[in-house]
Amino acid sequence: MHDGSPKTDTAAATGLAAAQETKRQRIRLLIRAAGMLPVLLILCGGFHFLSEGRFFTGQNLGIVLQQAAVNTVLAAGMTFVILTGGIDLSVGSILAASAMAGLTLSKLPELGMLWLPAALLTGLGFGVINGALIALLRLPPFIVTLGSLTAVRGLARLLGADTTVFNPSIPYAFIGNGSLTLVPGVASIPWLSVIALLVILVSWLVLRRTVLGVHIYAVGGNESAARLAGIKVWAVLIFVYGVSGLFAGLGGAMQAARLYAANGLQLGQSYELDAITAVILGGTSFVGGIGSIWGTLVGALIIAVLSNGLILVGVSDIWQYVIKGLVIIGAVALDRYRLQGSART
Amino acid sequence: MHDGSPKTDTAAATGLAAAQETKRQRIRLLIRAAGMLPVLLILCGGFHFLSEGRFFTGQNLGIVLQQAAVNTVLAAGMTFVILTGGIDLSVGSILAASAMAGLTLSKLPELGMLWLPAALLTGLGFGVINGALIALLRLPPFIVTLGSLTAVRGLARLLGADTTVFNPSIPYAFIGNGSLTLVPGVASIPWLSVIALLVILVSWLVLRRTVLGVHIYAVGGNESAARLAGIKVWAVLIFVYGVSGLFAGLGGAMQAARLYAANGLQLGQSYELDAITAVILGGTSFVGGIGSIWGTLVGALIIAVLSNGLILVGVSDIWQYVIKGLVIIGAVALDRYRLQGSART
Amino acid sequence: KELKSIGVSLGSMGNPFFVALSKGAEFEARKTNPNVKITTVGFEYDLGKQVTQIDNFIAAGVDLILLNPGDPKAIGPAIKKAQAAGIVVVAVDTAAEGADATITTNNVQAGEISCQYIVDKLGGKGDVIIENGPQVSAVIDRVVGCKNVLSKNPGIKVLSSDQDGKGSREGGLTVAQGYLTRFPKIDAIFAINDPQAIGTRSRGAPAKPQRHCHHRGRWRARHRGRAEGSCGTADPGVRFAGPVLHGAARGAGGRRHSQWPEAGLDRRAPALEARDQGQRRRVQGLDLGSFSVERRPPRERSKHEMTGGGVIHAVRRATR
Amino acid sequence: MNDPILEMRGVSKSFFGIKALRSVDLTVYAGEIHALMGENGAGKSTLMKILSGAYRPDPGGEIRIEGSPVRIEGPLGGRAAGISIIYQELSLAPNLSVAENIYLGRELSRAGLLARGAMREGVGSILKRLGADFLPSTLVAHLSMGQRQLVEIARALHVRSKILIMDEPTTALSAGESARLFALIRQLRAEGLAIIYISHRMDEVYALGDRVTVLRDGRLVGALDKQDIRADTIVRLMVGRAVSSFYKKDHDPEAGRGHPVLAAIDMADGRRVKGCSLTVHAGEVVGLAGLIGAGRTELAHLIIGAAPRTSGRVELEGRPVDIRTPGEALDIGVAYLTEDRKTLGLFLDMSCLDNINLAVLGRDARIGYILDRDRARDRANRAFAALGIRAADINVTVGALSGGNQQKVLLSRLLATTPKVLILDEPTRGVDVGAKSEIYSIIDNLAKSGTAILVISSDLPEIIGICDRVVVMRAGHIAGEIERGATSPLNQEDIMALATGMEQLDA
Ligand SMILES: Nc1ncnc2c1ncn2[C@@H]1O[C@H](COP(=O)(O)OP(=O)(O)OP(=O)(O)O)[C@@H](O)[C@H]1O
Ligand SMILES: Nc1ncnc2c1ncn2[C@@H]1O[C@H](COP(=O)(O)OP(=O)(O)OP(=O)(O)O)[C@@H](O)[C@H]1O
Ligand SMILES: [Mg+2]
Ligand SMILES: [Mg+2]
Repeated sequence: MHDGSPKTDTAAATGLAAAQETKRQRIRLLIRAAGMLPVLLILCGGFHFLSEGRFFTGQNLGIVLQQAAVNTVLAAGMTFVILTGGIDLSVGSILAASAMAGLTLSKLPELGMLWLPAALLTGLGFGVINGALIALLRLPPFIVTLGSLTAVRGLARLLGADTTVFNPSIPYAFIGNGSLTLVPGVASIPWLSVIALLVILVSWLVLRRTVLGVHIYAVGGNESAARLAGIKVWAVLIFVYGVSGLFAGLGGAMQAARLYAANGLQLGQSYELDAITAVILGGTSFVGGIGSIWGTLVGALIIAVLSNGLILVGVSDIWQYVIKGLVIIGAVALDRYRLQGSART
Repeated sequence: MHDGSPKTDTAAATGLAAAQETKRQRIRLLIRAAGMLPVLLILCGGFHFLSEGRFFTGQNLGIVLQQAAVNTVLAAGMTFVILTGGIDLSVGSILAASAMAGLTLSKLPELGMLWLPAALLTGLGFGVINGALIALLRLPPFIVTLGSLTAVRGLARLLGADTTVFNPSIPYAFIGNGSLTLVPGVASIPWLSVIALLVILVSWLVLRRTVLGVHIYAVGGNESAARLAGIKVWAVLIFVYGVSGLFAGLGGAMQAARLYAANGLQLGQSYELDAITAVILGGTSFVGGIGSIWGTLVGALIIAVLSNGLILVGVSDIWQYVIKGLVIIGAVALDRYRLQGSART
Repeated sequence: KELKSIGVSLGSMGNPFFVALSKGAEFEARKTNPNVKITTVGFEYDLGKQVTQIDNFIAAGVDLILLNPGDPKAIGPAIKKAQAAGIVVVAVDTAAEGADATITTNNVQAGEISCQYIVDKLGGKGDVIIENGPQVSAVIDRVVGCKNVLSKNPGIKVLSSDQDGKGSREGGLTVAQGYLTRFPKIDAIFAINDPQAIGTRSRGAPAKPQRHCHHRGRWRARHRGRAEGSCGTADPGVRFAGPVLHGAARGAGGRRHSQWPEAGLDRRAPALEARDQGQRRRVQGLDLGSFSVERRPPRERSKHEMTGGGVIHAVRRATR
Repeated sequence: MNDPILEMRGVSKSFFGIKALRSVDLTVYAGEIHALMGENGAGKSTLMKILSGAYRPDPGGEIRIEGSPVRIEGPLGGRAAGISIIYQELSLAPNLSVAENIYLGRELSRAGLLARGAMREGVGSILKRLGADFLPSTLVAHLSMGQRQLVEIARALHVRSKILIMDEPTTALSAGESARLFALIRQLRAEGLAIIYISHRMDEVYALGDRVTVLRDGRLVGALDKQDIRADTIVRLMVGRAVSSFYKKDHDPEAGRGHPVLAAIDMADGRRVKGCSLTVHAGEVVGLAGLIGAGRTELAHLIIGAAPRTSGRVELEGRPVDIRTPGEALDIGVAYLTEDRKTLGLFLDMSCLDNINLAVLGRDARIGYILDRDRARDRANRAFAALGIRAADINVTVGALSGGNQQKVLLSRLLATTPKVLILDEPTRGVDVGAKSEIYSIIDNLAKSGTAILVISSDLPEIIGICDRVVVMRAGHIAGEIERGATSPLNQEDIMALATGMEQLDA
């Protein structure tokens, strides 16, 4: 302050070092954001080669995108939850309950068109209940959502009295099986994938461009500090579980439109594992506070490509299990190796 | 400092306060250790009443104990893992693989007697692989064990070529269906339960009475502190996942002896959720470092009593889901309410 | 002996077949004793869980256990335990060693009928896929039956039989999408059960190459339940067959009723034809053990009266 | 002198390409207290962690103990070489008892079973020597920061070692505990131990240091013998310039005559705080002193609504206010700087930008939700300039900053809310001299602009240096208040007397 020069010198020196440091950090962040993309590309390339060129065809890519769609939507909701350091095991059950509610409503002549909002609201409702239990009663997320995994599954079964509800003329069926034509006759993209992409985009906006997004990262990064900094932690928690529920409801609607049918017991079984896997493959940390929604998208695509590719290549069901498991571990190991030296996950 | 006496006085006073505080802590700890016991008793009483006195019969208690046995063993292993802040999702698959390995061996005429150690070793082997991946490559436990959940399931199916292996004359079948007679004709206790109790006892000894136990708690409480204190964190991690695998192998042997059969695909599906639920119901913290094996026992009993009681009372399958889910949430909520004011989990 | 309470342990309540089966059982049992207590549980194909449920039924003191065995042989010891407690054990859909009665459809035959349908339709020549499912004995038998028939026809080539459609619509859809990409030419697909067949077939319409038709057109085509070549696109006229084992009740009782809401869609589907044929023949394939089933005119039968009902009825008569 | 017990020659360490240490030499003799000094981030802790085996040095350097070269492999290697260390970051397992923590990694066992009783007895004497007021069986989670620090010290002393490293051991200790610790350190020196002592407190270095080694930016910049130890020399070596007026107090000392801004009346939480009242006026800096565990932090938490109170009320500018959460406190202009910046203050994985703006994001946002990123960047850049935060830019994650700079980031978050009342809990804990004087001048400037400031501190010279008035707490009560008069400057003895309760005995 007083005697500037030597100070400024060292400051400049450290400034330079720091600038280099920042650059290095940026690169590291970029690598982290790219995350599993290399793994995804390797997988795609490998399958294309092994399946004798069947993978990279317009038709097959459409199928992969479509199959990835529901899991992407669930994983997007899960990303919100995991970013706060929580977990939501109930998404599969909520998906089933929402699909059942939607389909049941869709069969009523007058209210049929309302099935879509009904499914979404069902999901949102269960999500908010989860969130309220976690935020207000301070119960551990794992137990609360494990409980609702079971209880909501029961409710989903009740809704259809344990039957498969079927509606071949469900309104808005195009979202399940239609495609958005981009260039007529040449390129089109399934509506399911369009929805999934929109969900990712909206999630990105919320997480990165709104106050709430920063608060979500803050709660995940350091909950007690967030509380002291004046963030309404309970509101953030209710929000993220609500979003997860809402997206599970949307997933239910997508499945209902895709299958024209839903079964309370079978639909959505162990979807939560796929969604969590996508999120973690995408580089989001279980501890909370670190991660990005783009990583989640890549993670969901990896899972879809694996399922599709293994069938394309003709690997038998049993070996699919073995290979899938090993690829998941291998991918994270590769990631760890690649990021060696950078901050912990 | 200058004049000792008044200082010593205050020190003595605060010392007293601290002693009182510690006493209060002890009581709190006791309540915590008692944990879910009240919930368990309420459940038992309720079911006894609702089932018109069928619950507290020697026969039914034997059945409950027997049914709790396998989950207790898995949950004991899971307690080790969760105490270090990890998780093991692969126990169900490891159980299936061990049972398959054991049964396959038991059909060989000369080596039949070796099926039991074979099952245990299979479990231990998979557990150690999990542990090595987590401890040496520093991969996240959730992903590693999710990967082996899938991969080991595939291996279990391979072992039996996707069929049910059946051996009605399996050696040591008594551990599956026999009982240890305490008072001839009056009181006996199923061997399965005896094994489960032994597992709990051994676990308690290791966790509370050995150096290794302190190290496990230390790793869960503060991993870097443990590392700085010279604890071989990697060895502790390999140990706990090895134990979890070993106990899953034991669980597989118990199931095999009980059913005389095993199927690589069906056996042990989603057992990991039951085991984790038992551990968490038992008051062990997900963050690691806090919890006791007795709590786990109570948690496992609650789950078994719920399944048994709901059937005794004649609740339909659907409502069983709903009630189970709500009871799990309710139990933890009750616990939280009861412990209000004490340290957070 | 009065029938006071019944325990029912079935494969999965997610399968409409089992739901209807338990309803049928309840319906019949109420005729005997309106206050009968029936507890139905699904064991999700986990043998351990089923043995646990049987133990619980024993503790609950039921008079009769109706079960769809997880494994024909391996369930034997548990059945013996129940019988030792004085409980009558009846197995449905799959045989079980030592059961007091077994009512089962012939799954091998069902597979044979379905695949014979395929062979007939293809004129004994073509590329066929067997879309497998969860490896429970019923599924294994159906695939065995199918392979029996296909192997007798040298013109038929089985492209693949090792993918799991998980017995559900969704699984069927996913696997079929993979198959249709992987193999340029498929003439027929055999799916191990109805939900899977429906899922598989729905791949035939909507996700077809977008080149040739407008999605609305396809959508409507699907509505009409037309599975084959609905758009005249690159998709070959794949034929589908899935045996439906709504089994013994119909076997015991005659005409099939609309247990499935989606039957409306299926009526014109080839899968259903196979199913109807199979059913008619399966009547002779019934193995009712030492019991007889009282037949009544079809119009009296309720919607839910199925295998379960038949069995309870049989047991009621037998224990009288 | 005799031969050195420890010689480090040309020791370097880099973290992923960043040089934390560049060829540093250090010579320590048995029976001396060797002070190691330097700014935040100079590399002191890194050098010590290399000695203890927590870090592996870059190849090239050499470490000799008692003349023979050693390779220290892991924490066990450090212990085997006769080195014990008190880490700067507390490294205790909170879920274990005091005794278990002290014996961690060297547990006693009999016949393979843990000897808990023997371990409890084994730590009794050392705890007594440190004057600890807790039992060996107490869980560390139930101890306050200061008590945990004592456990950490006890652990290092419990191992009989030749070299004892203390990395800022007094940051969480109050004067009494510190004095007791110093006596112990001197005794250990007399017993022939070599002690390496790291601290940012000059008075401690004066009182204890036999020799001083100074680091700057990972380089050795000087080693001083006892007779050369002078504040200005050390500071010049550390900072590279002279720091003239350390404590800065230009604000109006008569501010206390103004209107009261914050009045807390009869605050109690039913546990630690038993009916405390205090007032802070606009433009006034009030110190809150007291022994460890006196309840100062708890009182602050009660005022800002971070803990539930059983009685008491708060008035802001004469009007009663009902503060139930820290958020409400911020909204009405009461900001609190936590004493535990790592666990309660900062978001270490987030950027400086986000950390600085966090509390005002809502106020700045467009249509209430959308981040105004330009304004946030502006604000962060201004804070960097105003507080002299040294980091490459505002996007660096806070976890990568040195302690002093982290503290300034946290402070700028609070200042962004333009508070009427600022409660600072240990504002200079673990902060180097340069940053300390900068923080003092920030406090002074805020007081000048009329902010009411309450400073909680265990550093008595600091309290005396910057406060107009001192409130002293003892065991949950306000023990008394000392006004700075024109003729009677504040002094340590008065404050200590109130804090320990000696004045009552005198009366
Ligand atoms: N584990 C680590 N990973 C990356 N960089 C590190 C690590 N530990 C220290 N550093 C860096 O090394 C440099 C020296 O840090 P060190 O902790 O030794 O400083 P210090 O002199 O102890 O500072 P303080 O007075 O704040 O304790 C800093 O720039 C710091 O950012
Ligand atoms: N999280 C906690 N759990 C249990 N007891 C606590 C906790 N925090 C503080 N205490 C207790 O409350 C007492 C008062 O602590 P507090 O931090 O308010 O005192 P302080 O005067 O600010 O002391 P310090 O100088 O350590 O900050 C401590 O003695 C400690 O035993
Ligand atoms: Mg340091
Ligand atoms: Mg304090």
